[in-house]
Amino acid sequence: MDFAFTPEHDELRQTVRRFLDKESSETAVRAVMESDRGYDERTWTRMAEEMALPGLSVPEEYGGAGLGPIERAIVMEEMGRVLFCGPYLSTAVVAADTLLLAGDDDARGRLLPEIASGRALVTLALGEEGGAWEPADVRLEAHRDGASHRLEGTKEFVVDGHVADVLLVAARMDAGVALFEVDAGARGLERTLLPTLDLTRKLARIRFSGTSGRRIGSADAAPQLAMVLARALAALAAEQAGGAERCLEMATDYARTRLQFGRAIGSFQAIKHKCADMLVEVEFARSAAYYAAFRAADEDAQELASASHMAKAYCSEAFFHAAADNIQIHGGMGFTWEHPAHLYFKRARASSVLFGDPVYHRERLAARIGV
Amino acid sequence: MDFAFTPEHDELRQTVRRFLDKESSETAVRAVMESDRGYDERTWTRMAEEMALPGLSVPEEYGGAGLGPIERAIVMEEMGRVLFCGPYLSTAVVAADTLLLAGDDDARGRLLPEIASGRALVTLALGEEGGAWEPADVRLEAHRDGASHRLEGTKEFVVDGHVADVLLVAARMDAGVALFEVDAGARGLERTLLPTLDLTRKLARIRFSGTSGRRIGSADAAPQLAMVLARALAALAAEQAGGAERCLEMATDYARTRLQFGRAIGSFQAIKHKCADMLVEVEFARSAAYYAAFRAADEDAQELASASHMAKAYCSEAFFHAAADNIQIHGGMGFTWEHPAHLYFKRARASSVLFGDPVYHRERLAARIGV
Amino acid sequence: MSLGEMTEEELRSRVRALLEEAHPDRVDAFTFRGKQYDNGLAWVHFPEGYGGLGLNPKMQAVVQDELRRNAETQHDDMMLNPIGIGMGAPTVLTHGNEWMKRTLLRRIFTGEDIWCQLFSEPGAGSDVAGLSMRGVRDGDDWVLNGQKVWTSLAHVSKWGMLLARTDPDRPKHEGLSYFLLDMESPGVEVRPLHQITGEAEFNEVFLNDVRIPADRMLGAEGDGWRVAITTLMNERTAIGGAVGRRGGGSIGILLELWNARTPGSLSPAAEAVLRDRITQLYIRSELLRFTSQRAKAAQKTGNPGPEGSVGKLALAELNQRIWECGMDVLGTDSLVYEAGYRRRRPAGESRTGRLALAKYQFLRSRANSIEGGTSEVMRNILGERVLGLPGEPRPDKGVPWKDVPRSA
Amino acid sequence: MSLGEMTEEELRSRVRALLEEAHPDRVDAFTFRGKQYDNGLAWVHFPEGYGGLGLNPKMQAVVQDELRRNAETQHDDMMLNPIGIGMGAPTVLTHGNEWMKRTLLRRIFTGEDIWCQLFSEPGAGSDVAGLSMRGVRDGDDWVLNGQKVWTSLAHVSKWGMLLARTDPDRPKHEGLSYFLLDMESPGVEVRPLHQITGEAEFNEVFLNDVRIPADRMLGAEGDGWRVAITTLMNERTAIGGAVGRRGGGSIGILLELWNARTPGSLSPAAEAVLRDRITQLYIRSELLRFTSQRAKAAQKTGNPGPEGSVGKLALAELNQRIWECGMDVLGTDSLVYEAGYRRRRPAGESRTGRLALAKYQFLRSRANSIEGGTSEVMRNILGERVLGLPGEPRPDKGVPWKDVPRSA
Repeated sequence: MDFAFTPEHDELRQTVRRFLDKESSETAVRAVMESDRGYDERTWTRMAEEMALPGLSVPEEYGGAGLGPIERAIVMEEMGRVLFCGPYLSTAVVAADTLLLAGDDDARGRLLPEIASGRALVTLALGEEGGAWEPADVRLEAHRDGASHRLEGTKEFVVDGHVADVLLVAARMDAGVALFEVDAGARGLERTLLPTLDLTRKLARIRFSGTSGRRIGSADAAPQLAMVLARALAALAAEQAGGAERCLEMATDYARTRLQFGRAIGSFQAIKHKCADMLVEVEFARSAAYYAAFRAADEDAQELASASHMAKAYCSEAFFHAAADNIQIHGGMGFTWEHPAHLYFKRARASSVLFGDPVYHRERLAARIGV
Repeated sequence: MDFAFTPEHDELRQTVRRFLDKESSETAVRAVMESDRGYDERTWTRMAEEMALPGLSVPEEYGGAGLGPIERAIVMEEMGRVLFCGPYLSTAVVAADTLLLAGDDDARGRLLPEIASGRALVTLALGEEGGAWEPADVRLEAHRDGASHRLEGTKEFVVDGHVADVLLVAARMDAGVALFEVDAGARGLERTLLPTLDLTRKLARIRFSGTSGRRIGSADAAPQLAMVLARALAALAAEQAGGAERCLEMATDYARTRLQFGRAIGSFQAIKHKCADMLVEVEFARSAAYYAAFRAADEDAQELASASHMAKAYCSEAFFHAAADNIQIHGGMGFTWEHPAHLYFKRARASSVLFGDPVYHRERLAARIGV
Repeated sequence: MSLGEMTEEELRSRVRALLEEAHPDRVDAFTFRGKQYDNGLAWVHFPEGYGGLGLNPKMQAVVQDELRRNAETQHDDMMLNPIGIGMGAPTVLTHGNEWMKRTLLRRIFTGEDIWCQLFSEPGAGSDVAGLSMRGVRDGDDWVLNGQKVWTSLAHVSKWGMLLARTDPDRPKHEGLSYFLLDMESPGVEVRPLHQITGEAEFNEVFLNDVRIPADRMLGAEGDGWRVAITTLMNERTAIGGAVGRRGGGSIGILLELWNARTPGSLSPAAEAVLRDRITQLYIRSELLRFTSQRAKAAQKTGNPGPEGSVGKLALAELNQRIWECGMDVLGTDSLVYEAGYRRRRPAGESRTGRLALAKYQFLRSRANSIEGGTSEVMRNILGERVLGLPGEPRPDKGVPWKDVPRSA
Repeated sequence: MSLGEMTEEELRSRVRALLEEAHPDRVDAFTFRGKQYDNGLAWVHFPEGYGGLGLNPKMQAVVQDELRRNAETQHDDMMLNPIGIGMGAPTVLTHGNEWMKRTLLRRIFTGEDIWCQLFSEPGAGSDVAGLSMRGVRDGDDWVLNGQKVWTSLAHVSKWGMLLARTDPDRPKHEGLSYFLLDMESPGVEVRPLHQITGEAEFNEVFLNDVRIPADRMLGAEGDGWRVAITTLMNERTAIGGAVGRRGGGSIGILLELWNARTPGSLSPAAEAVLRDRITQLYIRSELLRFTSQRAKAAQKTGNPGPEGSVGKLALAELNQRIWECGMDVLGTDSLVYEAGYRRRRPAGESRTGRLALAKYQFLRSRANSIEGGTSEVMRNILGERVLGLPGEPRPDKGVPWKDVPRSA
């Protein structure tokens, strides 16, 4: 039944939370976000070996845990709470789904085990300049060249694109948009780490100049990509919900303990009611993210599409409001570099744009529900 | 200089306020709003004889006071404060301006003195079904018939149309949109008082079936009508600002005196801050209305057009918010028929739609400022 | 065997026995519900002799199911006496004396006596416990004076659950007593209270030297607040609780209005702006549904979280936005109020048809953020009870009620 | 003749005399401003000998005008010592002793000594008067310990206007004293305070057994709050006060961003939605301008109303909305922060060019609703001082400061 989390789910949540408390403290996040790699390799390895998280939704036959979108939403929500810096979204969510759905047994067999074991980082290179996220918007071109293909063009805002070992590239061919596997070491590949607003998630620009790529899956991967994107939105929305929850916690903890005029500031309605309004949005955000996760779980493509637009549109705004209000409630302190509030604020802003902003997703949803 | 009100302006405001306190008490408003006429003839006569308000902006040569848009904004603001029920907007503002701008000396000479003296009610019949307010949208047709013309069609939402002695009708002719003077007694004229959401301003549907009308002014009155409309918006915005001010006063007076939990409810930040936010919007609304009035005064057509879109768009929302918050702050009491709060709420809602709603005016403004 | 162990099958046969005795398809509701009560099938969790069989409350579903299986007609309209059945009966059972239980419970269930609740006063809105109605002991009676307000059904009620101040020298919660008021007593005057729509859903009730026999008090003298809590706990506030169907309720009507709009009445730009607003409202409506579903799911698994508490606040806000948007969709048509403002008891025509309903609800929904706890009070509750933020300084705390400043 | 009656012409000739003595086009700012001060042309409303001539403040405009007429170069950059000139000088003049007036005023005006203000503390934000920095008398000195925060220019300042608690046993406003702190004193440590942009506009200032000679106190012991008021009254809060030009400031940049957007990057519907939002922001920006104009006009006619008080609150809110909208207009480009987050003193490049400025301001504007009075405090002020609503219960009222609960 919808929203019915099992004891196993709660157990998973607790385990992940304990792991992240240890491995992704504020100090750890700050250290990693200042680095160019943008993640801690030892942590990633431990995450694979001790927690089997990179392969959480990889089928057991490929060395994964074979769990589904609901478990993944729980993990993303927990990662969002602590602004975990790592290739989870790019590799364990988007790339894993792309390989699972692309329908290419060979690629699956080679890459999924690498992902599950934490040995390889894989990312999907989809977005391009102007930043539309739909297969239809892909302009980068692929030309057949004997057995392989040559790619020509530039991808933008590729999550973890600067450190990925393998790139899954959406490229235009006469037949439509197809997927290509490109080795990070390939010739004619230029990767630039972008100076991001949100230091906790790294993005890269990748230029392809006659770079050779191996096609995976069918000549027209548009439907698969649409599904990959919908599931990515559901996961990202869960991460946003987690971030929003944490902002509310920080704000209320501070409001309980910070005294001015001889009273806890949380006893002033200006603060108390701001927190109450945050609570409503946080609970709605969780409902949105969970609903999308459950729809992804029962593979109801139509309903998942609507649910993921809904979740990304709402969770983006809820997280941003929570992050902004958290700064406000902390006053001057919340505005300093030393305080983590600004990290959530920047993550909220950036994640609201990644894979399409709220207006974009509401427009898509409106079309689906016939408004 | 902009926003510099003279002692004469303040004097006018005080005189009008005293008159309305006497003539337009809540009791008077309730009595009149329940009547079909929708205004008190004795009050209207006194308003003409003692205050010369109907002719406020009618030139002295036609028996008016010869004052301008600034004085008129002051009067409208005061009327808005008390929800004055009377044909001021229809007759003294819109109809008077139409006659002044139509450039028809004969019509001016016959009708303006009647308006100034309070003997005649005149209204502009412009809007039609679907409710667009631009001359371009006029569909009602006029056909030449010897010396006069015959009108065919229906006008909607005609302010005070059920009691007006003379109707100024915008009708389509090959040359464009022209204005026609139609006597209330004319044959083929059917007037229906509409059951309005806002009981304090009466609207009528008027059906013209081969009704004879006398053309006034040029064959294409579109530019004049646009100017009439802009000046009407400025006046209406002032009325809305007045209404918003009054709602803020009612709310703060109540918040000062109403005690719960042993405290004045206005000492709770939930209420106090709501009032503070209302104050900001009320002051902005006044700025918007005054600016439009000053632009109307120096007959800067281009700037007036922008200013009037701005004023109508903003004052509509400010008044609605103030009226809604006033109900909320009054709690259950503010929701009763006995309490005047709902009268302001309904006036706010209705006036926000009359002559175009905020989205409509923002769209027009955007086009003018090149956004 | 003791009834506590009555099996479902035994209960079903008992229901069929009742149907032998009186069948809904053949007897009127009053007669049938009387028999249903006498057979302990009114509230199976109530004790024997009081309309119940001392069973687990869940078993009531079995009764309703068996009745549905064996009869066309269902005499189960809770609305025939909502306050009596929803709040009166449990309160009487918990705090009432023998006479009340014997006499009143049956008449509540049959609908012979309609009940109303007399707590709120003009001077005591959010601060109900600050109420002023005085009750003074005089021999075997209490003499009551004062005014109540927002009383649904007062004009048709036989009994009123009334809270009055019997000791002004104690702090506000401690000086209250709880009475059963015979609404036909001399000195009781009920006046309709008209609201923004012109209709009178509620009443004002004036008490002028009304005498109530001392044995009509529920709970002990000064113990009224505790009794009132029982009543309020049983307030069947569907608000925010019910899980509607997709696109149902207010948002459903809004979408209908939107799809029925006159083509060309809006510019493409204006359409885009309104469409984005409507989509936001659709999303919130869905999320409110999902959030109540989560609350229900969490109750089942036995660890309910905050998701249950946000409904009332969110619904009030959402409903108002939806109907404001509906009026914007109607455009100039919203200038007209076809139903008119007639001062009377609620009548259907102001709510028949999509258009009339939208306009009526636009007005009516202003009360959503006031009735059953203002949104300001709801935010306090969320902030304090759910988020654990400290309360405000309370000047009235522990102070004798008579010394606490209050509105005239 | 007494200077009070000096005519405009006499003043102008005095300025020309100064120009004979030292001409801006030929001497540096320091030298020129020294002469300007010595000739009583620094602040003409100050007394003779203190940089003024005891004239009406309005006459200062005459001086500036005459200087502009007769010199290319203008050595009138108030920003070379904003706090010293804006707040320090008037405070010293009103409350300072003879030594301070003789020695410090001239050095303030010439910019030889930069000044800063040391009021706010980590534990005393909105509640400044609740500050904790202790000042204990020891012989001819006061010994100070504690921390200040949000101190602009502390790292380059010679003098700090410092508020400290000299009597914890009195209620909070009554136990404060006001000191002039030599920032070079032993025990003063200034640390940059980095903010959301990575830059450090402000400082933290730590005092560790810092000794201040007793004659560096302004006003009497325990009279510090009254002196602080003088300082704060002179705070040149341009916030919400200045009347910009149409389409200037933040909204101007937003419109530039909008008109520079990549065609086709937005769907027509998304464009319509954003356009409506931008138009709303444009309207608010204009109305904020008009409202300040009204305030100025009302001051002239001598009956200022509420229009003057709403600016700060409205501007903070508006500015944040504008830059949020700017980021939405930038779309995916807003994912990139070209300037990078370098921890250092404010540097230009994060604000050069429309794009960089927009992203910088998006972050920086979060402080608008906090600095110089949080929006919550501003709403209290509007509600209480302008609308006359009653204040909150104040648990700290009249209580000895040491007994008032406060954050660690």
